[in-house]
Amino acid sequence: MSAFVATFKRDVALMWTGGGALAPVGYFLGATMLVPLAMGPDRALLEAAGPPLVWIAAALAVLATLERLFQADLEDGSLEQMLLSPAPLEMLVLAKGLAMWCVVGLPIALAGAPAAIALQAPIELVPAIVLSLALGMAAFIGVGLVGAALTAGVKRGGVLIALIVLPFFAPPIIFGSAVAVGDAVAAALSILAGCALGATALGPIAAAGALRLQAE
Amino acid sequence: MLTYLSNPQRFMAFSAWAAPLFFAAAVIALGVGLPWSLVFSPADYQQGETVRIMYVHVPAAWWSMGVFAFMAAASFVGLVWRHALADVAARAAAPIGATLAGLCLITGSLWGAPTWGTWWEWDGRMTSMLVLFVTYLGYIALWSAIEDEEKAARLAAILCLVGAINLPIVHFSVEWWSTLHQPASIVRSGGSAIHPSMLGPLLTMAAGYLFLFGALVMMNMRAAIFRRRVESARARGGEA
Amino acid sequence: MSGSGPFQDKPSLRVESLTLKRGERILVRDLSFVAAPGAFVEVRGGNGAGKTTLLRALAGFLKPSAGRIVFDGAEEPSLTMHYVGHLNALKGGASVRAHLRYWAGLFGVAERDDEALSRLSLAAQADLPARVLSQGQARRLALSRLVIAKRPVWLLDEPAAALDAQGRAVLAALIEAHRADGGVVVAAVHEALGPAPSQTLTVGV
Amino acid sequence: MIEGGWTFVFGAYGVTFGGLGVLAAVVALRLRHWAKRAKALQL
Repeated sequence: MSAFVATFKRDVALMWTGGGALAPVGYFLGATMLVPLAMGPDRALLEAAGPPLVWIAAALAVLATLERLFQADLEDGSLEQMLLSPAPLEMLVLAKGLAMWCVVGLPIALAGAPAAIALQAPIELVPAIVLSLALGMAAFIGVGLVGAALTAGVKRGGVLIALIVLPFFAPPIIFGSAVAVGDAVAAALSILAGCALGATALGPIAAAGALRLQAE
Repeated sequence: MLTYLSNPQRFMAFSAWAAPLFFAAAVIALGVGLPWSLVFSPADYQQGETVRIMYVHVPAAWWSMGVFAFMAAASFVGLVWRHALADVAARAAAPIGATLAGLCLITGSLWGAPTWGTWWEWDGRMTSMLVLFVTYLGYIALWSAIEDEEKAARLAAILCLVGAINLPIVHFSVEWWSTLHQPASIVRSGGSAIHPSMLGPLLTMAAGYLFLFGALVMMNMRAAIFRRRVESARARGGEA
Repeated sequence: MSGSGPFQDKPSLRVESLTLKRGERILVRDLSFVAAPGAFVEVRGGNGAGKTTLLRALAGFLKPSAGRIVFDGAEEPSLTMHYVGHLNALKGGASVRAHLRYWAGLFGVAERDDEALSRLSLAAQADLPARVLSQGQARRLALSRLVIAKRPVWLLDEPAAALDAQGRAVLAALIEAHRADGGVVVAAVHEALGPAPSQTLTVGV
Repeated sequence: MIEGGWTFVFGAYGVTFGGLGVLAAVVALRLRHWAKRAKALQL
């Protein structure tokens, strides 16, 4: 079993025993619920402006899960052991990100279907919205790895992570919300895929660099 | 030049006279630029007197991006060659860049109110500037949250470099986004078609901003080096 | 390096005029020593004297401010060593066996949980989550990494912390067997571990 | 052509020069503070 697979399996198992996607998905749906409460139940208004707001809820739900991603490994010494693995730290970070995408990202993307419907998205757009959320989650998690690694040594760094990571959320949210309102769906989806790819490639490199410093 | 100044002692000797000199140059340039832009330059045939806001707004936009580029370069040097003075420089520049970005947003809003009829327009440039401003805030917040200064410098440098990759991406995304959402209904002078009579005051103001940045970043670096000396002297005193 | 035979390449550890700083404070100044195959180096010194810092530098986590750390006969230092620090690197939610399997994967070796369980007498706890282990059991689980992946250089920071007499005997046996195979042990200790050290370094003062 | 608008112009100039002035003052005061303490320690 390679170090990549071992790390992936372990993180999936740990996240699963820690409640899995229950809390993030619950948070996602709860935040979506607040939107019509804030906008008023007017269907026409929701139809016009509601669906892109699933992206705000999704971004918040991811942010909330990032804080402990590396902090726990730093505090309990697991990070030191990761540094002694034959696999480069970048690969192990990627494995952790992938685990998070599977346990948290995908369920949120799937929960995006009922959320988008509740916000009056046209039903034929829902599959595209779910797909865009799945891609967007990969982009969010890719840059989220960097934010989590940079703040791993900071106690109660949740707000700091959010502040650091939010500027990086801008491009996926822009293209994701274009999908949600049905504008240039194909183009937006392919750019979103590019964002996801870029974040997945660069995020682990920057995060691993930060984690090596954290271990000093 | 840069390698020469990379030694802290030499930097201190240089900045001791260079910082006041830059400051004086900034005062002169802004002192000339202020009446020039406010009184002696022509009003715009479309925008009237409000075009004068350009002379404070556009240099702020230019240098808030320029300062970030400076920080990214310093971060790169600090990260690759582990150069302490480069870390100090990057950190010293951040509050100045953040101030410029903030001023750019406020003056942009004050310009938008009479010309576009709104205090805030989500156009490409203002949105990108807002993202830049938030990036500055994140950078400063990360620096102040980490106690170990050496570690803070390295981590902030990583953030700065990643941010430097992000900003052009944000810019292009926002451009794409605004063409999607609003047909180009907003006409805005300042940009490609600029009258030569406006160029003089604009460049003078921009030079003033640049000199001021040079002076302030050196002063901030001097303060940081003095502070480090004080702290290390105390640490030695504490051990004895 | 499979099986329990001696190490083919027998790396030794060489430290040349090493200086380590923590912030502005110098913790280790101009330290040199050589640990040949089979050596057991005891590192002594008061609390905060720099024992941990020295071990972390040997592990490669910390960059020395001067001097060199050389692993002769090893291409990639981080693959030749084990580091057992103050922190046990345990996850409360994962079982003892899950830890052993994860470490085998992390270090890229074949799983040998049963051997590790019996040598560290953790067989009865194999399926318990780590959060219910006693401190001594948790420490033994951390030490089991030494058995799971055969690596020639062991860096141990207070390895006997929280261990009872039986645990100490297990640790002493592990160290003796490792030395007999030609491995190197560097251990920061408060009191003697049992096996007689081949040399003692004192840091701080 | 937009008539008037001087309020906005003065507002923008006021904010800019006020902001830069405050920034410069803070930087200068901080520098003086640390320079003084550094000199005091070296004597």
